[in-house]
Amino acid sequence: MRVDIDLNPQEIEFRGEFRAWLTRNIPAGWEPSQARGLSHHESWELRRDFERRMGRDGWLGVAWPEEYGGRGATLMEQVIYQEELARAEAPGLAGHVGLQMVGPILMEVGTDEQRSRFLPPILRGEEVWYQGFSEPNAGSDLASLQTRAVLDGDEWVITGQKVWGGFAEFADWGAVLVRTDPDVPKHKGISFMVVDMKSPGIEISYIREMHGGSNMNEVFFDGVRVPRDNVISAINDGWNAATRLLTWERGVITLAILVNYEIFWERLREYARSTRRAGRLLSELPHVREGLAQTYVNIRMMKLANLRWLAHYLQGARPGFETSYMKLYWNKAHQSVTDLALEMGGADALELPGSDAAPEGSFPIEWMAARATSILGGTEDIQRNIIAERIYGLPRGN
Amino acid sequence: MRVDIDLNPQEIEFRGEFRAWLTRNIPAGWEPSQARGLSHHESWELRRDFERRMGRDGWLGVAWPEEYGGRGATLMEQVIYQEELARAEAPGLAGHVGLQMVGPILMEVGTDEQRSRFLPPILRGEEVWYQGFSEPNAGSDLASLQTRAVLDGDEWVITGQKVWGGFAEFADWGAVLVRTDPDVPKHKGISFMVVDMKSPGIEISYIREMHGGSNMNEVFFDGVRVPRDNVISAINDGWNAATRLLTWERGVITLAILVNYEIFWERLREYARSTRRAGRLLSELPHVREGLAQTYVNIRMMKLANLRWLAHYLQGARPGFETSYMKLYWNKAHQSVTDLALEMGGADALELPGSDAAPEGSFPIEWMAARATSILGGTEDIQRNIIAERIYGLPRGN
Amino acid sequence: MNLELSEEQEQLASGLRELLVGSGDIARVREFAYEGGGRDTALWEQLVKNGWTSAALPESAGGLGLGFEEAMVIAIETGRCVLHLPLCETLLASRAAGRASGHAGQGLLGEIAEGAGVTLAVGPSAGGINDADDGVRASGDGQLSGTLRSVPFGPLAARCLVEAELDKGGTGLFALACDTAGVEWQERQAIDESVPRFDLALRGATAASLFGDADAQSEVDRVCDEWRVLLAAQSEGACRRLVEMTADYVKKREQFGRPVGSNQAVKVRVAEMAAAVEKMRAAIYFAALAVERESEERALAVAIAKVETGVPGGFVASQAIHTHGAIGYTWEQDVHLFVKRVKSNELLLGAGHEMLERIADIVVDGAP
Amino acid sequence: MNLELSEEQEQLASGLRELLVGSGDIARVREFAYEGGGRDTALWEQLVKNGWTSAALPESAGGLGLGFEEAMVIAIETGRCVLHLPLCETLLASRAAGRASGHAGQGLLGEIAEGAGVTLAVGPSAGGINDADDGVRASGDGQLSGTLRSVPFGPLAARCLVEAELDKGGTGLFALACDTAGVEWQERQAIDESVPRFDLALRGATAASLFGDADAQSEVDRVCDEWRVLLAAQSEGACRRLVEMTADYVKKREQFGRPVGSNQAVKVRVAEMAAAVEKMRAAIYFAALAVERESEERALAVAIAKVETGVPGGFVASQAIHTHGAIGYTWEQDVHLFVKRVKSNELLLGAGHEMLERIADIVVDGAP
Repeated sequence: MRVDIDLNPQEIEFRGEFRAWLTRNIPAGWEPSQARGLSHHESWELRRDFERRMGRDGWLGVAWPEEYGGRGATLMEQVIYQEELARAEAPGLAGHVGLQMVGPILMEVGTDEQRSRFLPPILRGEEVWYQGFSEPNAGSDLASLQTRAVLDGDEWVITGQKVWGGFAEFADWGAVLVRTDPDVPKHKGISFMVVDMKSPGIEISYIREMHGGSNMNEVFFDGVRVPRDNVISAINDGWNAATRLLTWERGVITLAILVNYEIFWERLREYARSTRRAGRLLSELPHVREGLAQTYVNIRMMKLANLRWLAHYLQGARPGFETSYMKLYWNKAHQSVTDLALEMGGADALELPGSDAAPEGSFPIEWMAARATSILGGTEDIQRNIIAERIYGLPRGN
Repeated sequence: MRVDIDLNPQEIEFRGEFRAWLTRNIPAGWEPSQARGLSHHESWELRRDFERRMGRDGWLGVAWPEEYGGRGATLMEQVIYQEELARAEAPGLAGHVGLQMVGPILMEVGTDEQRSRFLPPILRGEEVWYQGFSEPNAGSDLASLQTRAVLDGDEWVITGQKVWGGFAEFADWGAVLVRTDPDVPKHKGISFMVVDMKSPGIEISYIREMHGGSNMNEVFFDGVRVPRDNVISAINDGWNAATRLLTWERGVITLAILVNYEIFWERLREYARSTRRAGRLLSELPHVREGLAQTYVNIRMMKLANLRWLAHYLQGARPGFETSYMKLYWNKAHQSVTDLALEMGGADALELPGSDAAPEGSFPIEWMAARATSILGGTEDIQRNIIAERIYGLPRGN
Repeated sequence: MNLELSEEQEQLASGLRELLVGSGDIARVREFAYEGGGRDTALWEQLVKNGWTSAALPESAGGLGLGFEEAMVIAIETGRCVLHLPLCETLLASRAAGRASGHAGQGLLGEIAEGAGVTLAVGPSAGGINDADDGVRASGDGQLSGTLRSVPFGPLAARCLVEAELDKGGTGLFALACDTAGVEWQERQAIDESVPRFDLALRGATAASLFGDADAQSEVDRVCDEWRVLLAAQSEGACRRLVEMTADYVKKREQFGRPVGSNQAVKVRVAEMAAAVEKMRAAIYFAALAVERESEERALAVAIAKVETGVPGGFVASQAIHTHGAIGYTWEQDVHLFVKRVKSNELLLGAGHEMLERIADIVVDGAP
Repeated sequence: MNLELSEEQEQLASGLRELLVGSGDIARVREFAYEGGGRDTALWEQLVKNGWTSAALPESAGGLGLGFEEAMVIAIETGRCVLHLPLCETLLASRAAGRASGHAGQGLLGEIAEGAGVTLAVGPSAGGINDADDGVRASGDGQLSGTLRSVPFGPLAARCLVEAELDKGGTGLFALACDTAGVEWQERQAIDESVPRFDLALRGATAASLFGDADAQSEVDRVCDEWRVLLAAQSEGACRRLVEMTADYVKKREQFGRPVGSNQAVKVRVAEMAAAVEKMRAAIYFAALAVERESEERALAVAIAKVETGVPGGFVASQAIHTHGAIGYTWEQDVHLFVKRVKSNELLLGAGHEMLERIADIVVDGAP
């Protein structure tokens, strides 16, 4: 596929430089089809090593301002950066919570001490952060979270349970939302705390997902003590601090994600062009051809729609409610291409990886992953409400 | 297509008898493709004449009990009756409001005087009824209707406006819901009145529909006087009386309607088998084949699902909330087969009847008609609420 | 334009919108197209006077010299008010004439500069039409004979670009005066009355070949592709207006004591309609760029624009009717005017499956 | 049955349901199939003891002599608890053996009567499988050689019905002991672990032909069609349970201080899932009737049942996950067990498009 937006010479150079770096530095033995076979720890070690190398060579935090050690990359460069990472099928960054959330929040509302303590190790790929937001009873309704922190002398004492964050076991620090005032309206009693993840009282388990793998954690806090200064922004201002960055440039992230779908789609096409059923190539069957065409359109349109909004952002607009459209296109692109994969592959498509008849890239695992797409990052239902209410002004009251 | 349920010998005989009658009695010049070309009055005269002949030969009110002059037909016979009417492409019965609604209501809650005055002419096809329920501001929320009746001496004086009923111009009697007590909760202040449609103060206009034709009326009541006795059931009990019969055996009606879709589908198939594009028969194009197969399945499944519930009713069950499923299948069958018609016909499918290149049966008019299907008789949204709340017990409060 | 309109393009759009709204907007379409008000000469003259009909003429020919991106911007606005005049067709004809080097092209450019409206009769190559027409053949001396079905506007335009088989093989593109000898028009009844359609019967009618004796098939293909993009852009404009009308309606219409739009099921419909329209917008920008830049992705981008405004256009149209309830099914409500345009544009010049086949040829097989 | 179950059939269903729920229901499936608990001999024995495994045997052979409608009723229940044992396959084998007149059929009937479980290895004729297998060939003296992919349950059953190309041409159906010499099984990893799948490699394994030397292609087709109906019935059972689970969940789960199920968007999902399931029910009844009555509509009815449980099954499955939110994506929640069965059954023995092509052959072309 082609670039659908014009790059200037500087951006082309940036792309070339990063692409070359990735070619030399993607760890050996890291390929998507093998990655699933690695143990959790082996995979972790590969990632960490790769990430430290990125940090060493200045490829972490490219979007951070130069005063904090970043590259001050333009939005377009950030897009290029994410696309190249995805295109190279590089390991997902374990440090993304630090790089994309904690760092920017600290730059905006942190103290000087917090910035000088926490920012440099993030940028070097040395310290990894865990995000502790969701709870079993606070999903779409995040603000109803119940993990509590009570001040005891100079320390906060945290008790409660978090779910859905990843890398908890390996993380150095946790960025955790806790309730510090239960007596005010729910959004107003929440604080944002930094927790040493090796503290006593933290217990970590894994949530097994429907495909059998475990990438997400449950983290139990039982009287975990945190120094009083570990609050980011003001006490009870945690909700504002955390959500300010949740409508983070979705364009950038989404453009990176869709490279994965482009790659998956190309794999499907190759599969169709090399697999026969009853003597005919799948790529000759009309419904397969139409399915490939339609899913190509879905993915390409996700990209074009995002690029259109990106053009606004490049001219200085702030991302707004249109990010809800992006999420809907994202769901559609991902779910439709994985539906096609199973339909096309037929009985063979049922095979999990490790089976030699399994189509490359494991269609059923990708199909299952796509089921989560309409849930994560704000469910489909919530995005539709936002579009109807915020963009078209339909009455809320539901 | 075949009958998907076993008929007993008596039912087979009933079918044969009615089919033979129809063959002899469908009015000359009445064919669906020509019908649209008739003027409103010409079409009306044909219908009336046909209907009086039906009445004469005992083919109206077959479902009515014998004590009221009906045939006391079994449910299965009613289905057969409706199917045969549809299959013969007979004129829609102008008397259906009297036959299917007013008659049964009078049998249930009418006075002896009302029964002996109104039932026989309905059964003879001599008096036609208009149904005045909906109002401009009372659609899905019918009970909020605002047409008022005020008692003045021995007469009710009616003022207000009704929409969506048909045949108002030709009707002898109106069955009209009016508000007789504005001071009680909205369902409780409604009465059901019989109005002489030739009364002074009634003004009738036509609503033009999107296809340009006009089958529905607006009826304005300006101080229309109605004798005190013309109330059906008790004063302020109109809502109960009227809605008791609105969940009328939808199975029977729906099975009749789907014969129209079967006929339309067969027309599509013939069109596909006789029309070429770029030298190939449409019926050879894979997407046309798949479209025909899928719409066949939609129509056949609508039928099978209805027959399944019909089997319950035949064993004495009363129709319940499952009629909402029937309505959803009906929408789907109708809308998908008309979508296919346009898609398949391509640019030619845009032609209206009267154009010699227009595919038989006017695809765009049928397409437009299908847009109304998800609205009429309880919108799709309402049917889904019913299924979720009444069948699966999801909380109402929305 | 880099997947978003420039300021100048935004101004262009609002300029045309003001003119059309000022002329009466939908009411005028109803009056002239749906209620048989006859030829709307007054509005056409106004469009001429303000330079809209010659917008795509080279400046040297007295036009504004606007490119294809701007033609798309104009098409969006014609969709927003279901314009009942052959403005888009005239822009396309201007572009084709501008590419023709000889006298015929210059002649047509001159006529357009003087206010002539032009329509297009491209048949067999356009797709979506079933086999029935003879098609048109040109004799060696430029006399056209044959028939073509369903030409938009027909004799309501002054000139018609006609695709014809050349005497010596290959395809020609001819400029024909709509009222010349040997030309017969027969009106048809089609769903979208704002674009009256006519059958064209030619019996030795004299016409001028834009590209001489050369096979102009690629030019005809290009005209068809550009037309597809403008149809898609019209549909986007019409669909966007349907979303706006629907949102307005459900905010006002009350049932059960509250606005219909407070029901979440209604919100889902409006949100999905809006999502479809935003995607259409990106698709037509992409297609316009591909045409303007003569990108090798032209065929792909055009097919995508047609696909994205096709079935999704039908979806928006159906949802608009449904969400308006029974009102949306009436003649008096404006919904149906837009619905009819959107459904027509979906089926003209190749509908969804036909376009998906083209896309499959390109992306699955790697066809050029 | 006339598109609804008889009272006896209802009792049959509730009898099996009680047994399966009593045995531990889903927990048992997890224990044995998903958590590697090994061969579930105890539950199989219980099924044998209660006559379920021999339900489709003629009474003369010691069975209940139940027909295909009843097999479908049983299949629905195996879907409701994603049963991890080859009960449906054994019923199908019983029916095939019952139609065979010779010793081989009688022998198989006898083994089933004594509690043997049977699985089915029908390959190329079944559809939905890509070209890779050799297929199996039978030598003149009944020795089978070749390979077939993805046989459900494999050696967990005692016998296997194998489709094989006959020496002298045509297709045979053979009864094979799963542990006889020359048989090799290799387990695969597939999405639905409750039906473990195995590759079958045969090297001169001795097996008995059910239909002698005759070409039994029509018998193989019949077995495949009957299997499709039972897969569809399983999917209906699994989907119905998904709807129930989802409705229960959204009634209990609260967000923003009220049950998730009070949101109309959630109601729409539940209603559409329910509507899909009710249609499935009608489709499988119709198909079972067509098989039972040897109707000329068998092929059509079977394809419809597969279509109605295919894509709509995937819809119900996806919606069930979505509506449960992140919880629905976890291993601990039961949703995925049903989702996996439904998606597998959709793709086995021919998915949507393949079945629609069959339907088109019949209803468009009038193929027999």
